[in-house]
Amino acid sequence: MNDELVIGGQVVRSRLITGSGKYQDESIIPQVLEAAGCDIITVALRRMDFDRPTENILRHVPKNKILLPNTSGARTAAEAVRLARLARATGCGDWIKIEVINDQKFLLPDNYETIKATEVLAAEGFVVLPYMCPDLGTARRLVDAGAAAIMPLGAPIGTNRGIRTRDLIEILIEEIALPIIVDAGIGRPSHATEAMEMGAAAVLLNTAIATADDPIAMARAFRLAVEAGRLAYLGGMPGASTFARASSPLTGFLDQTEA
Amino acid sequence: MNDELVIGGQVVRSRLITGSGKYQDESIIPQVLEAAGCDIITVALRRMDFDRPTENILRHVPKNKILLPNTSGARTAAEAVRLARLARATGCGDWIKIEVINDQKFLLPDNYETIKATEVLAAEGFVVLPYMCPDLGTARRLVDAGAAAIMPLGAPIGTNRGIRTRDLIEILIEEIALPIIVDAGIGRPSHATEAMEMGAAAVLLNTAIATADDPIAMARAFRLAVEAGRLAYLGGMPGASTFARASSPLTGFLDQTEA
Amino acid sequence: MNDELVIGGQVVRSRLITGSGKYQDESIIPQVLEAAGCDIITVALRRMDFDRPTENILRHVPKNKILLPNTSGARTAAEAVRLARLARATGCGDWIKIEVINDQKFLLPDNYETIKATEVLAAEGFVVLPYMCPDLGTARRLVDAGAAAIMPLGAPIGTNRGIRTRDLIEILIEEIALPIIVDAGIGRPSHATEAMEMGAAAVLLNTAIATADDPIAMARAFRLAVEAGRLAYLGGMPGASTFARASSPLTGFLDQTEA
Amino acid sequence: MNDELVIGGQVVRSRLITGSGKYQDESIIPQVLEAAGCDIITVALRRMDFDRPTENILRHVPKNKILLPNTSGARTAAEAVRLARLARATGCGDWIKIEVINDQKFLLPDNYETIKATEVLAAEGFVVLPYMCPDLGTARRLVDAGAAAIMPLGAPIGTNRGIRTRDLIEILIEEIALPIIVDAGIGRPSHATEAMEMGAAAVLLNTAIATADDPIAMARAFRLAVEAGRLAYLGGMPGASTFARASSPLTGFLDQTEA
Amino acid sequence: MTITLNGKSQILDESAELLAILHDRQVDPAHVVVEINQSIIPRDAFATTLVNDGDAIEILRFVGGG
Amino acid sequence: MTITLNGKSQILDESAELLAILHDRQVDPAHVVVEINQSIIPRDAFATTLVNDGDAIEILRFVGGG
Amino acid sequence: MTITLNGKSQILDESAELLAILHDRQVDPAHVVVEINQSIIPRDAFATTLVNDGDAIEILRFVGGG
Amino acid sequence: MTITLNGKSQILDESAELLAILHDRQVDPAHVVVEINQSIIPRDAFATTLVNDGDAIEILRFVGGG
Repeated sequence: MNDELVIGGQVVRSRLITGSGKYQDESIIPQVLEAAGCDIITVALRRMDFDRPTENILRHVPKNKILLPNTSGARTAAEAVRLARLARATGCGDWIKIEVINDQKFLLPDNYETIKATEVLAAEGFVVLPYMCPDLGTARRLVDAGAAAIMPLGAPIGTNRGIRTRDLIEILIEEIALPIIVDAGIGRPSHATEAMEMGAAAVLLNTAIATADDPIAMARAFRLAVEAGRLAYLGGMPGASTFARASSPLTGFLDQTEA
Repeated sequence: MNDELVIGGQVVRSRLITGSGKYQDESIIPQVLEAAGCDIITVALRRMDFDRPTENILRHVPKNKILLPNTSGARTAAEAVRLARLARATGCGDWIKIEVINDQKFLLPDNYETIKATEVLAAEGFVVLPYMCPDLGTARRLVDAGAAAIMPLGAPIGTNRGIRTRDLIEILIEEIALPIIVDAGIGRPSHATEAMEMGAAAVLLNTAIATADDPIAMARAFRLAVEAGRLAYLGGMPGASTFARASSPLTGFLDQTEA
Repeated sequence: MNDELVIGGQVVRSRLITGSGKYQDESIIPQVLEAAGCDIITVALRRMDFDRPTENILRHVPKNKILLPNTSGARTAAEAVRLARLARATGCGDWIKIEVINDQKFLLPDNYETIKATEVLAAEGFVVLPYMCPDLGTARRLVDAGAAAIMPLGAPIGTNRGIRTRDLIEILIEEIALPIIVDAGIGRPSHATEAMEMGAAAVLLNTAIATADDPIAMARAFRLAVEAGRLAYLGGMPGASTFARASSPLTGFLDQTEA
Repeated sequence: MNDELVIGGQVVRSRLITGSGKYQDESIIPQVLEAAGCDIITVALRRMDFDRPTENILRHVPKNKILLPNTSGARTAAEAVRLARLARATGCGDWIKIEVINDQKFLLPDNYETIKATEVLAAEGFVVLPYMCPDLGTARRLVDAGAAAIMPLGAPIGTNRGIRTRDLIEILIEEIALPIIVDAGIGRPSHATEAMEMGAAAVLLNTAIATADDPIAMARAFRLAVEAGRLAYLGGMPGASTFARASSPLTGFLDQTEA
Repeated sequence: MTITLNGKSQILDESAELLAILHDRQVDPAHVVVEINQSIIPRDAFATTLVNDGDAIEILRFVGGG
Repeated sequence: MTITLNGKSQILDESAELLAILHDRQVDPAHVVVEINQSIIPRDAFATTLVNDGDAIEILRFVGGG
Repeated sequence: MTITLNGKSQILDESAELLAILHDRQVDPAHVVVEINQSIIPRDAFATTLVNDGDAIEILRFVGGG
Repeated sequence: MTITLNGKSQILDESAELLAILHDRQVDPAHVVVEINQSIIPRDAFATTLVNDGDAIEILRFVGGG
């Protein structure tokens, strides 16, 4: 089976994208990435802390991974664009996750500023993956703006609540030709499996792995979960019914009288 | 990690148990079992069909598997006991799945007859796995009756509806010392992952694999899903919250004025 | 519309049954019952507290209500029978709610002892309403034992979790000819409406009203909710669909060119 | 209790808003409105059908109702504005439900065009109630644009699927100072009760009543359901728990030995 | 002369008042709202508004809607 | 003599009628139901039932319950 | 003589060994389990078990099941 | 002279090359990206870029993020 995911012209083998935030001990990240089997990892851009000048997250990221910097901290399209350009100036590639957030309680993305930033950055050649609140009209505008994939939230960042916006994401999967990547809210492997069964192209998560008791085991769990859901999506799951249908034959019983 | 499942004194490596019913083409069963990685497979006992005397499901079952005959067709404890004894007389082992059903629309198990059959068969040395409607009082009596594991239904057989009895099964997992195996209702890998995340010892399913468009792929999907859920259960999943918690640092933003 | 509920040969107008436990101030019970509009109210039997010999819950219960004593405290059928007989000896009628509980964490009813107690008490002329863990086999035996209605739990007592056993209760409603009364778990009016929409004959609840900030308002809320759900059940609710269907006409738009 | 809903400076007594579409027999609308007890009713604007020049929906609408014309048929803000102005020119008031839809399969509103239309019409003195896909950023912009209330969808129009966007609507209720009216998707009274329990200011529905077997009974059911949910919201519902809490006293049992 | 009435081409013998057009079609003026060439015609101007060759007229009324 | 009343050991001077025991404790006989040695005593027998040494008496009444 | 085989009436010329009955029907004895008049016949007794007039025989084997 | 470095006011003795400022602070130039007065400085210009009085410098690097 040739089941390739292509984003921004690049073939991505793994449908699990992980974040690098919130680790108590960043030195386990290589093992986590290995267990997760992922090709893409997100990072954030922040001011150098001059008290710890040698700290460097990239030390923990194998060279062959695609780096997906986010624009966290941006409250407007302009700020996101500025952060994206800075991220690219590091020389680590031109992928960018747009994250424009005005709301500090739920950290919900601002779809309007996100569209504007996508437009500018796609025109500058970035591979743009916008994080968005699921909404068909926004998704269509992001397609027009040149996004490489659409990343609707399942639930607010870090809540682990699962795919609480399921109906809206299903509509995106049905109507939008770009890869739909469920980003945020996925707190358990079963949520990831569910997203993939729905036909999501990939899932992006951070908290559920980074804050698990055993992040390496959890990374492996999510890798298997994503693969399970993808296989099920491709393998043609049977539908659900109200009444029972026996698994064992309904004939040939003991003691029946036959003609 | 030493995460062994022991049933009836026997170590079982795989936490996925599959049925052998409903296959359009039984010759793929070896590949399905291989893809599912399972150690235990259920079969039913039926009258020989003299028009097809050479048909033999066991041809398709590798020798090293544990055969788990069910008592499907039984409507009373006495019939289940009779079927169990016949099953053992085949020389294929002494495991038995008790299935006593009086209801033809939902194929729900009769907990009372199930307890009685368990009592008799456990005393005769069978490894008894009773299929039951989730209920704490019944589960306690099955423990006393000598069951080797308890198999509550997630939803009626063949409905693929998922774990619709979740709260009741969670109580069994919390209160009963035997392995709890979710049997029936599991229609998608995400359901299996969910069952394992809840702390189920294993899942048993048939319809979801046998009637999939691609049963081999689906078998593999369920294997991964079960493993993912088990890893997550062991790996300490973080809880869910209402408000968002950022994945990227909340300090060090561009343009902030610092003291 | 002639929509009568008959239990034990008696016509009951209200489909909301309330408990009298857990009130901080029992003197508001008459107003609560008035607001709830209910005909049946449950009470428990306990030892007289000689330090407060004049306390008497019946003072707060209008004469025209049906008193439904429960057998709470019983751990066996024998204890439930004994309590039921004592309850009848008070001269307050022969209705009895069987409640046999062995489990102190989830307060789940013991279906087996419940059947036995029902058998004895129905034979003695009681109007028997058994509280049970939803299970078709148990319900059938309760019918045979002479129960006047079947009262499956939606969730454990006092949890306010809603109808977490929905699929099993729907089967009871479909298969059992007696009134099905959802008892326990109903924490919000929407849960009561849902139960009635499913076709439940009535709901029984205590905690959700008694521990509300404003029990009288909440009693009225549940009364309306139950009536709403019943009307909807009788009034033929349309089914759900995946795709949208316009509420406004799809013709006669401005600016369309017509032939 | 003084629990007033104020929209556009006008006090609205009923929190149930109904549509007038899809009735097989429009002559029952007065009885439906009476049973629903509603103050606001939606209508659409369409070309006169010269074959039936005397047909007139307003004949069926009592004079004291607030008419809420929608802009159905509009695919852009400009078209919605044009329809709104035409609606106002009828002399039936200046309330307008903005409905800008570009998607014919799910009939999802276009949030961007909706904001633009709201801006124009609010400036012209309309009482603007925009139908929208739930999204905090959009809701904030609608507030800024001068909306009188925000009307997020629970599910696509006419699907009766219930409040499938629950988490997003809860965020709107928490964060937005305007009345939040759940519009579309409400198919059963329990859905309406749930919306009101969440703290919605009102619900708007059409299909669930108009296509019921008995629209008048269903209208009454929804009226009660809405009132039940509102009372519960105000009356302080107790929270849910995992473990049981007895409703009957845990002391004073028969046969206990006391010191 | 030719007008477009609710999207349909119609031939009129001569210029007519809007009100007459409504009356000819049994339409109660109190129940409709009218646009000519995308301009709304106030109801009290129906009697004095002349419909001319080439005019696009939209005559709308409320119907059941959600 | 010693009786057990609602699970508590109690000493009485002499054999007493059940009704007297209730009255001593301010209990309204109309509100309770009584078991002696696991046999229910009908209310109209309260006045004539003698409580004897060693009797186990349960005096119960309804309370709020769910 | 008449026997009932898997619920169907069958006429046999004469008393026969169970094993012969299986062979006549191309049934591999290793794959089945047999009950005569509700008593299980051990596989190693197939050759020595005589089927008699009026016997009810059930010949069962495993099939796919869930 | 005074510059603003990552939002903090800093006093420098004299005009300095950006690279020197990084070195002074043990910062590996390969790991950071720098903006001066909101213009990005290419890494190969670090050595030749002079920081002047009043400049606002942002020195950023990747950190863990989601």
